[in-house]
Amino acid sequence: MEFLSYLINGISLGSVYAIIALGYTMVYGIAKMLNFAHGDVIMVGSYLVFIGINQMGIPPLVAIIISMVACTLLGIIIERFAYKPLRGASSLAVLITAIGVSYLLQNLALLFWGSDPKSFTSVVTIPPLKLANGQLVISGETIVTIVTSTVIMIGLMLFVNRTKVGNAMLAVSEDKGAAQLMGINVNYTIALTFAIGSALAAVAGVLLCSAYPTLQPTTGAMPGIKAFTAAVFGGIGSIPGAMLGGVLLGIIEILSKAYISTQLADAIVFAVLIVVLLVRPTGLLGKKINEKV
Amino acid sequence: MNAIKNLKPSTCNNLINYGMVLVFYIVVQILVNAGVLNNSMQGMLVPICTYVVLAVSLNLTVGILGELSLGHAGFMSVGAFSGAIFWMISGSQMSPVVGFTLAIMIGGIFAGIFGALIGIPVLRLRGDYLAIVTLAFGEIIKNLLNAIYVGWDSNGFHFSMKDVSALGLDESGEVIVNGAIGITGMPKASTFTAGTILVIITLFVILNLITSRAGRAIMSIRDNRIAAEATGINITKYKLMAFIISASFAGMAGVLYALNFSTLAAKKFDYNTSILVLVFVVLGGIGNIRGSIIAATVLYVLPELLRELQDYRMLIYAVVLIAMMIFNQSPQVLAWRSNFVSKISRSGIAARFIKQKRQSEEV
Amino acid sequence: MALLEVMNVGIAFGGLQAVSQLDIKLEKGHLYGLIGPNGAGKTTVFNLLTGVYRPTEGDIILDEKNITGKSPAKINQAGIARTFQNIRLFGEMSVLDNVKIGLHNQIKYSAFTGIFRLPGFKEKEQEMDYKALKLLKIFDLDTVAQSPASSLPYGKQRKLEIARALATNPKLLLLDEPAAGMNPSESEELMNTIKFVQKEFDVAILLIEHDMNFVMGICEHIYVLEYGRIIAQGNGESIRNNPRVIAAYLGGD
Amino acid sequence: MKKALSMVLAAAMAFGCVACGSTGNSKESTANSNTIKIGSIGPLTGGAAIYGNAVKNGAQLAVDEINAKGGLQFSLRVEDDENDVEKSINAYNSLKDWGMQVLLGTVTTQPCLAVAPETAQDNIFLLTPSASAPEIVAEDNAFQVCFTDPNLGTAAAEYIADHNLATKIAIIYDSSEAYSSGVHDNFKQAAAEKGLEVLADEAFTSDNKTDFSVQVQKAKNSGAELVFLPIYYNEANLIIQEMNKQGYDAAIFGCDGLDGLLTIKGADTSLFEDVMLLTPFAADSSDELTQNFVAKYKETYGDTPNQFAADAYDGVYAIWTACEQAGVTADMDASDVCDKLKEAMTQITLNGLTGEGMKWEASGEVNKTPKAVKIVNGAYVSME
Repeated sequence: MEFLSYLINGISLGSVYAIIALGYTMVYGIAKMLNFAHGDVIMVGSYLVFIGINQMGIPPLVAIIISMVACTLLGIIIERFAYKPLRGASSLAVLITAIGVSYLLQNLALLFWGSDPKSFTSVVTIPPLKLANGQLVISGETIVTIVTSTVIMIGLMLFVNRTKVGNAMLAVSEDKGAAQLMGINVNYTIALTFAIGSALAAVAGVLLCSAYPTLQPTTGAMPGIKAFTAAVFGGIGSIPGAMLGGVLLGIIEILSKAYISTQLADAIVFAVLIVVLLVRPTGLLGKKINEKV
Repeated sequence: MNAIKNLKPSTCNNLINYGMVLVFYIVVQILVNAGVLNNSMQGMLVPICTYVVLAVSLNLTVGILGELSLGHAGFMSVGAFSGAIFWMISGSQMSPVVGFTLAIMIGGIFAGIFGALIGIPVLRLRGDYLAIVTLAFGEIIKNLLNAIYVGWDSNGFHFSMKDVSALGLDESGEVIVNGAIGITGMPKASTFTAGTILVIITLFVILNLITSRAGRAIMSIRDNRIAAEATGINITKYKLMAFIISASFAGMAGVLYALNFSTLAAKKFDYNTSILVLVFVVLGGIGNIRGSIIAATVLYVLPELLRELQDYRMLIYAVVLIAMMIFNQSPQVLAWRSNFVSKISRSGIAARFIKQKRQSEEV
Repeated sequence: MALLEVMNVGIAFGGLQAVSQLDIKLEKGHLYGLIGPNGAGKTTVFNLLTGVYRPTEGDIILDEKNITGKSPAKINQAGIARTFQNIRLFGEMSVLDNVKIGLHNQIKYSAFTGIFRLPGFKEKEQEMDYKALKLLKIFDLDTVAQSPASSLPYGKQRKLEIARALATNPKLLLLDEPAAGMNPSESEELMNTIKFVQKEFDVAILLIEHDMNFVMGICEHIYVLEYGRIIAQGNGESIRNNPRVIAAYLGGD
Repeated sequence: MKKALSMVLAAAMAFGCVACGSTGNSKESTANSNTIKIGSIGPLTGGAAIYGNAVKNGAQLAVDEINAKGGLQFSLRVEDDENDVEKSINAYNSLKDWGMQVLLGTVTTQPCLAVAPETAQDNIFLLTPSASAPEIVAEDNAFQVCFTDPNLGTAAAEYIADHNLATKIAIIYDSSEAYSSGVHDNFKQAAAEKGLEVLADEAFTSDNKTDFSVQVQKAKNSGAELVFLPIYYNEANLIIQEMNKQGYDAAIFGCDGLDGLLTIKGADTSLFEDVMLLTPFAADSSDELTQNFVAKYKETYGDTPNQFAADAYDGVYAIWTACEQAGVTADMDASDVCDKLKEAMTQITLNGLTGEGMKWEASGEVNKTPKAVKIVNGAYVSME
């Protein structure tokens, strides 16, 4: 019973990682860049919702939609001014710029919203699910996060594989030059990817802060790194991989906290990641890369 | 004969690197003696040396071997802690030069061993996957160091992962590493002179490596792994060699860093520090050793110079970082820059100037 | 005993049998051609011979040593060098250094000697420079020795690849479309160079080429590959008149 | 377009350069011969920014009040250290260049452990508002406004035992934070002596401080009646919410780090009912000094002050009182100021926000007793 309870906690944490990892993997899969600023877009999205609900008294759903729109715009602006000029430069240059953007967002948040932590009010109103005479509790946040991330995962897969725009994205991810020749507007497609990724970040932010109700300018940093790990774990670029990686990472983290050490949980999570990558060098669901000689 | 003449540019280049470091050292010494250099600058000298060594050694992995590492701070911390523990136990009782040198060597050796331990299994991964594994490794090291307790008494070393009381020290015992609080009350030993010597040793080893048989083999892996293999290069051996040398210099830099402060905590060695060093390498130019030296110095000093801006300091730093990346790396901006330069040189004054210069050279 | 004996070698990728029942026998110091329609598996044969792929069946014997399943580096050290269809140079390094990497296993000194410039370093480096420049001269590349390899025009890059391969002192040299992208006069010149190299270095050469004039012009013995199988072999004349070869190239059955 | 973009970037770079250039100028303009320069160092950016900014604001309020009185004038300069040892030393050196005569700091413990030996060497007076490790005041030039960790840990264990609050105890603490693990170690020791049973002792780290489900569940399963939280209020908020989620109804006892719970924006304060804490400062205390301070702080910064701000406020007043006592004037150099102040510090008595009649030992520790308070109806109520 205790184990089940830990497992539920693990899935709950994992589903939060999963929803962030989906955004990571989406941007990586198409634009082939590690967007280290993703965690910070999440933070901005959460602040917007917090301000909307707590300071302006907007209904939660409206606040979330506003935040999604704002994050989408933010994503497009970042892409336009920080990443687009570097298209064609080395991937490391883009990585460093993303880190610069991450610093920028954190410090802007610090200036605008101050350093004091805010307590985020959960937007979830679903009552917790009680099983086995109340010995197992699944919180409303967990249920909503799992459902949302599953819906987003399926939605993204359908979008990428079934729609024309989605196919264009796949084409761009395979070969930018060839995609251009086929009449695909590469710049538009990549901007759209960022727009979607950032809108997802807003949703992820709301769910992250509903599950763990604290909000600071640095709130996005560590979950960002963990979600990135999760995305690699599952095979970066793979949409179901991000979901699987996120959930597994959450479960491993909670179980190692519960049965090994709360202090060394992170070390264990990363050690498992290393072992997985040694056995499967491209993650759990990642495509095997065959170099043509 | 022709060949020897041809070799000269690289030797000449290396001499410029050493000269640059020496000139910097001498200028600083003159300024210090004249009492012109302020405390702030003086305090930054040893950290600058540390970051130069870190950047140059990371450039060996990133620029010369061509593999992205996000765990350089991990090797730095291994060196820092092993060197500092030695220093606490016995190094500080020896003569300063011997004790310090031994501490640096111990740090380098331990970091090198960790480089080998992590390198052997993971170097077969590539690209972003190797990057994430090195990041994971750095986080693991930090996490372990955060939870480790080390004591020393007449019976030797005591380790614990629990708390100080679990060390079971006798009366003569003292706690050396106290978990997350780390090492406190350490006698300081690092000086700018020691730092400069370490920088020069680093440059000597890495520049000579690059221009030798082994260095060429390492670079061939970067340029084309498959061709390197087909040309008979033992990929694993040379990848590992580059990785271990890079790690051990990071370790030495760690010791220099640790002994510059009276405390040492694992928290410092997180991925932010790894990324900071990576920023130096990328902005200085991947594979460009001199660029690493300059970028590490300038970018380390920059946030300190921005202190005047108070609340906007880190904001401006972030903007400058992004702007510098775009200015130095964007294909369009680079094209515009070369255009601009050629435009200037085509314009009258510049043309005349160049002509004059040419003439004077001919004379 | 032949220099290279390939016995019943095959490889399958998943369910796809890319090469099967490959039997090749190459003698020391001769020039061989490997031809076949696109997708016949010619480059796969090269990859099998050089250890890029591990054969799923059969044995490869080089100079009486079984090299089946060895790593590419080991196979190169055993005496097989190659060039690539899509040129693979060390682009950021100088032309001279490209060849010096070829000499890596010919002239050795330890990394330690290199770092601390111990005695022996200078002599060994000079010896390398001397040998490398000599090789470059053969291919008319000595004047561009210090330029980055990637800055060379296409034809010269192909030549540099051959020079680098030769520097490893091979017993057998595999050339993957050496004349691709060259005009007839360049092609002609390369033909002469290859003949010269074969004599000068006493090396066996197996080359893949689409240019039939080129192949017929220099190869003493030609293997024809179709769907991963050898369908014919012999001298130029016999291949030219072989009905199976003609059918394979014209696509008829 | 490309050109325009590049120009923007060039302008940004130029701005950066101008910013660098301005360093020298403003340094001279702040130099004023009849003010004493107080430097302070704390995290103004990064994860611990809340503490540094609170100190900055609290200290500035005190400095403004003192300057308004006429007489001895102070000028305050706070430098950012991002809670990092290396940056803290850099900040310290930068303050020395500014001409700092007294150091009010550093705010956080880890950097302070590195800066304190430097001040001892330079003979600069150090008064830290909030860095609590006992090693900080090892040298005679260093003093603390806050309690030391051993004091708090022991006091907490004694209070719990003496008032029979509970015998079965769970601890959740931050093992990567010097303050938290310091209090934790001493609490555990004192608890054993007092016959308290520690049934669960769970740590977390600064990298992993959002999910507390495991720690809370372990505490719950251990059957502890009281959870001791020697941590800061933000994590405490999360732990209390998690306890509520899991339906774990144990008493909660914390130290001064919990002060600030009630000020968290957006928090459901009903969950904090009956939380007990040992604190020297309570923002809704009824005495005039506190009320004045809180009102002014709110007016100036739009925030309710926490204990760090109060400590800093008291720190500035302690420096002021000691300066008056020793007759320190602005033209003395830092070393002379230090010699005078370290003598005067042990002689003064301060009625501050964080304690009535505070006195300092020669060892550098402050002599004040923590008050136990309980949150009742969203306000602190004194327990004894």
